[in-house]
Amino acid sequence: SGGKAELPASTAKQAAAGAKPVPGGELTYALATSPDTLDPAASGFAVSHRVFRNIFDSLVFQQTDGTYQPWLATSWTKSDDGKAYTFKLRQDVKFQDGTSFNAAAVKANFDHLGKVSGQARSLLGPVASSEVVDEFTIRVNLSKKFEPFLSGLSSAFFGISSPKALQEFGDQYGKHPVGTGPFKFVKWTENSEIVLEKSPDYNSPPPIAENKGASYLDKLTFKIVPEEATRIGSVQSGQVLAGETVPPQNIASLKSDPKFKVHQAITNGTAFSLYLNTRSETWKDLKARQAIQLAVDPDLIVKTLYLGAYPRAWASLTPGVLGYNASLENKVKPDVAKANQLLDELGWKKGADGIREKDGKKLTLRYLEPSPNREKRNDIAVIVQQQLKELGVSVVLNITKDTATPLKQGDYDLFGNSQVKADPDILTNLFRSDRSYDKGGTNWSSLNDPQIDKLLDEGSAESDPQKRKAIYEQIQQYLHDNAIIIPIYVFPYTVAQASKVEGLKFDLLGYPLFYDVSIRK
Amino acid sequence: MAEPLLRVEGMTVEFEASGQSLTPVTDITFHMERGETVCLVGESGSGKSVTSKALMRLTDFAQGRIASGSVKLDGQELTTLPQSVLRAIRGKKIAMIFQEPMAAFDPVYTIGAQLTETILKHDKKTKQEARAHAVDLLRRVGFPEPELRLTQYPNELSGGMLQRAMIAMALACGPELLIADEPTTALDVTIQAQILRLLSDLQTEYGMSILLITHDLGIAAEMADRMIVMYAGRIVEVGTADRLFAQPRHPYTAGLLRSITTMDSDRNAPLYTIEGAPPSVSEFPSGCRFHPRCPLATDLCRSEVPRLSGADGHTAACWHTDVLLQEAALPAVPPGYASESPAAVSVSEVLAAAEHNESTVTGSEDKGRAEVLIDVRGLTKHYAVKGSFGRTKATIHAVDDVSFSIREGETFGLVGESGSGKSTLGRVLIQLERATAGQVFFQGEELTAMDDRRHREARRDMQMIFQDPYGSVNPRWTIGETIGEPFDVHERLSQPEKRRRVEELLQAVGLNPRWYDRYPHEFSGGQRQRIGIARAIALRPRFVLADEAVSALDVSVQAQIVNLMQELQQQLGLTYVFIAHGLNIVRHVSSRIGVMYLGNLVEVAPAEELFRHPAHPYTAGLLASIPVPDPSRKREFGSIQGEIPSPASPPSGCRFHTRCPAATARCREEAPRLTDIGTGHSVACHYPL
Amino acid sequence: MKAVTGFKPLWKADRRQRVRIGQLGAAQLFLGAAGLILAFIALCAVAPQWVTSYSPTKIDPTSLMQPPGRLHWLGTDYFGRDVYTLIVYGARDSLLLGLASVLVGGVAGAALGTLSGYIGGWVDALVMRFIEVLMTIPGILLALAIAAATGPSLTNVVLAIAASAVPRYARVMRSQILSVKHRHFVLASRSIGSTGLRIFFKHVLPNSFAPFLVMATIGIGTSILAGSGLSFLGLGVVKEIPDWGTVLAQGRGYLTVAWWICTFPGLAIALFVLAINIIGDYIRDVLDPRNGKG
Amino acid sequence: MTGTISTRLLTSLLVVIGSSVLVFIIMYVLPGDPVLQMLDGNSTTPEAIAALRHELGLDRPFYQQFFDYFLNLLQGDFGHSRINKDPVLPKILEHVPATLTLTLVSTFFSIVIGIGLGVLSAIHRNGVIDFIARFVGLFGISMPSFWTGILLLLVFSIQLGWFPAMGSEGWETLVLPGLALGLVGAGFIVRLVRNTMLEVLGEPFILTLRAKGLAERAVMYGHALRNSLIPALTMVGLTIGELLSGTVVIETVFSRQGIGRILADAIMAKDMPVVQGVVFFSAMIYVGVNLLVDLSYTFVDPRIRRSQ
Ligand SMILES: Nc1ncnc2c1ncn2[C@@H]1O[C@H](COP(=O)(O)OP(=O)(O)OP(=O)(O)O)[C@@H](O)[C@H]1O
Ligand SMILES: Nc1ncnc2c1ncn2[C@@H]1O[C@H](COP(=O)(O)OP(=O)(O)OP(=O)(O)O)[C@@H](O)[C@H]1O
Ligand SMILES: [Mg+2]
Ligand SMILES: [Mg+2]
Repeated sequence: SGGKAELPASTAKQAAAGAKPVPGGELTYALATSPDTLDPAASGFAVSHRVFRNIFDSLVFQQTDGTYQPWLATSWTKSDDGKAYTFKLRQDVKFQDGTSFNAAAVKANFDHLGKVSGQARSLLGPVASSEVVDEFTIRVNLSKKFEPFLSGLSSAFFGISSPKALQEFGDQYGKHPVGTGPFKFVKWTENSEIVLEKSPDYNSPPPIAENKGASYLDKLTFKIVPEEATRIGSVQSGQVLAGETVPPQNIASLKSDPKFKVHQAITNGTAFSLYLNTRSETWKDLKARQAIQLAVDPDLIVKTLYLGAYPRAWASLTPGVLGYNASLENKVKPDVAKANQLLDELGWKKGADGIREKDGKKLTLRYLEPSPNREKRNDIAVIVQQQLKELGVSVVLNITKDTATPLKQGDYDLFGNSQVKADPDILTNLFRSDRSYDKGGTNWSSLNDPQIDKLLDEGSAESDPQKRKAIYEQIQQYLHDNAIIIPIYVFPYTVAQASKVEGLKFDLLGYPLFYDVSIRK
Repeated sequence: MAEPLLRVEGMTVEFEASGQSLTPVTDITFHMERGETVCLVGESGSGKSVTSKALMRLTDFAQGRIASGSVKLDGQELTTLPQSVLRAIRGKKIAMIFQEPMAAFDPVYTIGAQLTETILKHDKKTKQEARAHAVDLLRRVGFPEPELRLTQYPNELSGGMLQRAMIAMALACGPELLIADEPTTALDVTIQAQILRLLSDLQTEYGMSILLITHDLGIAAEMADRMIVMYAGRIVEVGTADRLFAQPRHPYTAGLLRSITTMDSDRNAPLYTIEGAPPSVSEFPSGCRFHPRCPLATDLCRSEVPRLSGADGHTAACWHTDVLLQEAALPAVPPGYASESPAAVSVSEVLAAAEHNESTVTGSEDKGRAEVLIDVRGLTKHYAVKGSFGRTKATIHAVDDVSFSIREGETFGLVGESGSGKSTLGRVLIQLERATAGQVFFQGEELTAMDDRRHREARRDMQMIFQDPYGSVNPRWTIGETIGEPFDVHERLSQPEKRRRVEELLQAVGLNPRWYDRYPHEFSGGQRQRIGIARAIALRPRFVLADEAVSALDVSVQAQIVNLMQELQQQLGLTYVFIAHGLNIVRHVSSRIGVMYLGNLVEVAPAEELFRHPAHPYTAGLLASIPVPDPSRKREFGSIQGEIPSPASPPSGCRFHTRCPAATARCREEAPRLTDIGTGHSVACHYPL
Repeated sequence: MKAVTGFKPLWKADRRQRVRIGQLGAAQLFLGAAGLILAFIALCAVAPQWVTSYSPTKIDPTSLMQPPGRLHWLGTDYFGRDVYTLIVYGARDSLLLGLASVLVGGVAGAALGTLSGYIGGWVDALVMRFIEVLMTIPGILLALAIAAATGPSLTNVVLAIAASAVPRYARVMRSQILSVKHRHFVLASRSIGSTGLRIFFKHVLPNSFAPFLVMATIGIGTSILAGSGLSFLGLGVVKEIPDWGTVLAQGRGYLTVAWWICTFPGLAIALFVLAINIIGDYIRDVLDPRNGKG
Repeated sequence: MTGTISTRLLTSLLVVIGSSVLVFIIMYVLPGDPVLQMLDGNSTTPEAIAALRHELGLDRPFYQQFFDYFLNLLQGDFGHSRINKDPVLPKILEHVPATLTLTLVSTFFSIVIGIGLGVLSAIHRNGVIDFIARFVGLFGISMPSFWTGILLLLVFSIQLGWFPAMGSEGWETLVLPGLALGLVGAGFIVRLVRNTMLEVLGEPFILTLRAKGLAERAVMYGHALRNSLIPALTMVGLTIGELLSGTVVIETVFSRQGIGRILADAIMAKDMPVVQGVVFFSAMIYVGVNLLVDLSYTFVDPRIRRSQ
């Protein structure tokens, strides 16, 4: 609790605030899971993104306020029909393998998109083609208007890869990534670590960075430490300098320890919500869903499981995303009496065992949840099970590794999920009628409402931010009114670090930025 | 008088086991002079081994202790020495040889390692010197290639070889006292003779004292200067061998001596037996511990412990020595003894009661007719020793082309060294195994041609008594179930009916019918063997194979069982094949005897004839190896040299030629056939004696 | 009564006497303690509400992760549930998991081993190869395969654990059968004309059971643990009332802040295994008439 | 002897093939769509899904997939991971050493601890030491390896800082996971060694050794122990098979590389070629180790050596 005797706390603070960052040193950073591939276009995992951002730069940068700034592209224009974007590119940038960055390189990246199946393809939406206008100008043609395009471009999932490396490594590029970023890839020991080192000639920092040249860190090592106790313990014992996803129960003690600092960066996208399957025989009934909505108490969940460390969610989108419907806040209060009444109205009568029945059928809710217990989501299931039991609903937990099968077959009534994305268009994939799981989508609720489909299409095409906002607010209102989803919590990406690590920042999506990081000696 | 080498005074040994204490050995007093051979004899469980181990304080390792008394070696008191000092004495001053040479060596070290280990422990020698010494020792005990043997593991040597190695190890540091605890019981008579001779040769050479523990009075007679007889943990008699054999002063010794079957005992009279069984450690009788079995017992015997007394170094612990010395002989059948077993009810009575459901009983009067019951023709049994992929690596010629016949009501004895094929012949005979070639006819019916089902039927008439009384009964079954099993298999009897029959059988073999529900572990060896016999006769078979049925039993118990078998034979008209390596007992029970050697039947003759006029050199050698329990007839052990060759590659020609003193070139080439030399005597030898 | 040549194996000697004497030595004390533990666990499994007054499912945000104390003897967990109560209510599934998987795996394994050992020849070769193949298949794969066949449930976990234990039981049984089938009393039974089946059921089988029993008693413990291993990997079953192994797996993240959550269930398993082992040894002794009477 | 080895090799081969076939069938029968799982809501088109399915050859009938796989295997081609296109063989080869060393180290710990405690327990039969040794052994069996693992980690790595908490490079990283895993096996070995030791101590030859005047130490360690090793060795051979896939838990706790984790991940992702490859390898190792164990008998026990 007290500061070290030989180094008064004030001096330390001074050094932290005032002095220039000291270059050199290695940052070891414990990740909870392993990236699947280091080919940005081929991945969809947040954890991969955390690594990509260091190797790759993007064409544009999205600020935390949602606006865009130049990065590898110095400027851009949008055609009047909104279907073509032309980018002017920086002319002094080189890939880590020495290849020059230019329009051809960017085109190669667009072409690469078609060969792999990662999140980038959906982020960039209806990209039809790209053409090299001149050496440092590229035009991208969309098949229809797609407002989230720039947001997609800013994502590290579309970090720009070296065309030479793409060509050279083909299938195996994911193991040999080369970008223009501040760190270059050294090695990846599967299930163990990914080592990056400083790219000495780096000259294309993102606009928000304080640093302008090569990174302060000589080396950046991501350790893959899936076990919570090990990860947090390693931070505490100094075996790594920082570690991600600190479990709520450990936050308090780390926060109170001056040797450590804890960051909590809200990840934007959709809040973790329970999606009720509207195609389910029992729950297609609005009243039935509303009963659930009234019986589940997210406050209790957040308080119990996350010890208040995770904010409670109210709407589908997280507060940081354009179109977040703040008016939904505090709209629902748990009301078991009303919930009971709704079910009574539907003819579900409590049986001897306290479970409701109708026509000899028990009122059950099949709760599908992937295992393992990430962010304690399996525990949420247990709490929901208890809460609904009071309502006379028997919750059958299906907590399994293989969610794909029940999802594909529609064998579930409720499925929990959250997604990370900077643009509200994320809702398209979640609620558009053609985005069912077996077709590659994530319409967990099996929502099939032409009105929603139309709104989603409008939303993605609308270029006026105010109008867009209104559209998405409307959609969220709909989701609430129709009890399609029950938002539970907003995930704060939590990082514990040794106090001597300085300059760790987070972007709009809650992804860490290591470029400005330095280690105090 | 100089202090003797060893003086044991009032030694009592106690064992501690979970709070309970047992005293298997009480108040032992004796001494040993230098260069003297003393034999310690007594029935199994009488405390011989415990005594010998206590002398070296080895009992300490078995939670035992010398509770009182003193043991002085060369004047040094051993009972109070700490283990560390004792270790210097063990192996150095006192050495020990154990009963089972196979089990007495650590199987994972070479003979050489175990020998040198001892030498290095006690003598200041380098490894090389120790090795040289080891080689020398092995040569002394008669190893032909000592260097080679040093590198071999115990499992690679035969029992006889191992016992020699064991002796070499005991001699390694020139002990003053050698304790040999039943050094030859696990060995063949021929090897036994070799080892005993070796021991007495070495004794003369080294001038050490030997404490020889044995239950074979024959061996004692041949080896001992003095003898100590133990019964139930006490010494009952001590004396020089001559005097003890000539005039036993304790009824137990007298009984033991009488129950021995010798070459000249009367075959027609039943064997003398000491009735009853030795008591168990936890329930030793009061007073003279022998009193429950003693024909001379009086109230005094029951209450007071007799002390050793007598003159001229011949002492006995008996209140009635004088009575014993006066009477010419002990009463033939001792009066009822205080054991749980019923007074021997006559077998005939019991069986007569069960007669009603059996129609044909061949009484003893039929004996003369002597019809052939079993006819064996060219019987052969080979075992293939399988290698990988089912390839045959070697063929063991366990039984080779054996022909003979067994007559109804007779007892056919089978003798021969270990591995000669006796058991195999027996098993094939009753079709527990299929013959490789040859035929067996039972009452004219060819057994070898029957199918399994018919075989099982035929089993009714052919039964077997097993050697091992412990292993041959299911430990989880009550004896009633065990004996009644044949009824379950062949006759669907009701439960009470079965019980009645089993109880009759129990009675017939001299067991208490009330013991029906007891488990085998509650019985002594002799009693268990009775269980085995009861099971064998349950279905009234015509033929019983007794494979070493009495070998595992004590002499006195052996006699009881043999008598029982003979009585049963007379009552039921049984035909026996009696396999044993105790030649005397075979002679006593058999009408005819076959001698086997390496799978061949080398001689068949009526029992008396065979013993009086052995025609095969092997038979003669065997007979010469038998120790005679008569110290006045001490002889050189003129036995067969060497060991039985491997049955996987039997010698050419006459298989015995490798060990035969009279072998010629012809013997090496031409296998002799079994030919009749008159009076029912046939022999397979080119030059019969 | 029994003649002894040389020293008889000592532990046998003292065990026999131990049972015979029946006095209150350390062994009896352990046996008594083991019996009490098992009885208590059995009570928990049958009537948990008699042993605790708390609810095993009530979520109470006001008493999260409280250390052991007067109100909560073994503390509370991250749902605010009483850990002691969790253990009490978890006993049923833990027992089920342990006993059922041993039963299923044991019966299957024993059957295979018996078949293999008694029949011998190519049947033996075939069965043993199959057993070896089974041993090379990772437990998780079996678990998944079985779970996939019928959906995740306790039954599946039981089946999965049972399946991976089959080889062990089979091997133990086989070697025992092999050694018993050549014993003389078997030969004796054959010599009186018993059929193979009779010999097998009356003689060979009853005499081959002891090592299997020992194996099974250990197996109960390992089965419960295997369940917790599966939970660790996320292949377990999430239930309203978790079994001990699951509590252990799920509570491990709290070791630094609330050690009691997963330490006490662990102790419960350890005690249970210990008790089962002691009782198992005792049963083996009792089943053997050589020790039971006299 | 050579005959026996060749038989063993042949049967071992059969076992490996058998396990491959069985795994193939299991993986095929397992429900779940590897393609959907791979894409997992990455909003691709139905056409892309079909294309991927075709690319992976999943649209072909079972027998064709089966024969293709084994024909390729015959040519030494283990195929590519469905998830990240990694060639399977190098991937496995990369991870095998870590698992193998862990397995060996934990086996070493099992043996050292198990035999040590077992011997102590036998020597001090029914004494306090015996009781403690047996309890420790049983405790090893009754606590899951992740629990012991985390505990060791908290104490020796985080509190005391003696050993690293994670990684798979250097011997230091082997100590804690090896210990955590080894304790489980040790529990079994304690029990086994104690029993056999007592049995051996009852053998007549022990008496011979004492009668020769050998020191107790020599009797216990030089003779009794060596005679008790065979059952322990057999046990070790058998548990190694379980260890190979059982390492996944400990590998996860200590963030080690290893085929345990590869396998677990691959199974969850229905990455058939990887699962096949790993099982093939662990089957080989299992079979190989047991062959070694059998051979090592002959070093420990000459009765077996010469009788073959
Ligand atoms: N370690 C021991 N603990 C308890 N009792 C023992 C022990 N060793 C021997 N005994 C008992 O002491 C008695 C005498 O045994 P001992 O071995 O001396 O008999 P023996 O005369 O050598 O018999 P045998 O001829 O069968 O060798 C036996 O009843 C035996 O059960
Ligand atoms: N089942 C078998 N397989 C292989 N060899 C066997 C088998 N049974 C017996 N033999 C061998 O056959 C030979 C004869 O054995 P058998 O048991 O018949 O001899 P024996 O005369 O009864 O000896 P002992 O006096 O030791 O009982 C021996 O060399 C033995 O090793
Ligand atoms: Mg003895
Ligand atoms: Mg025999």
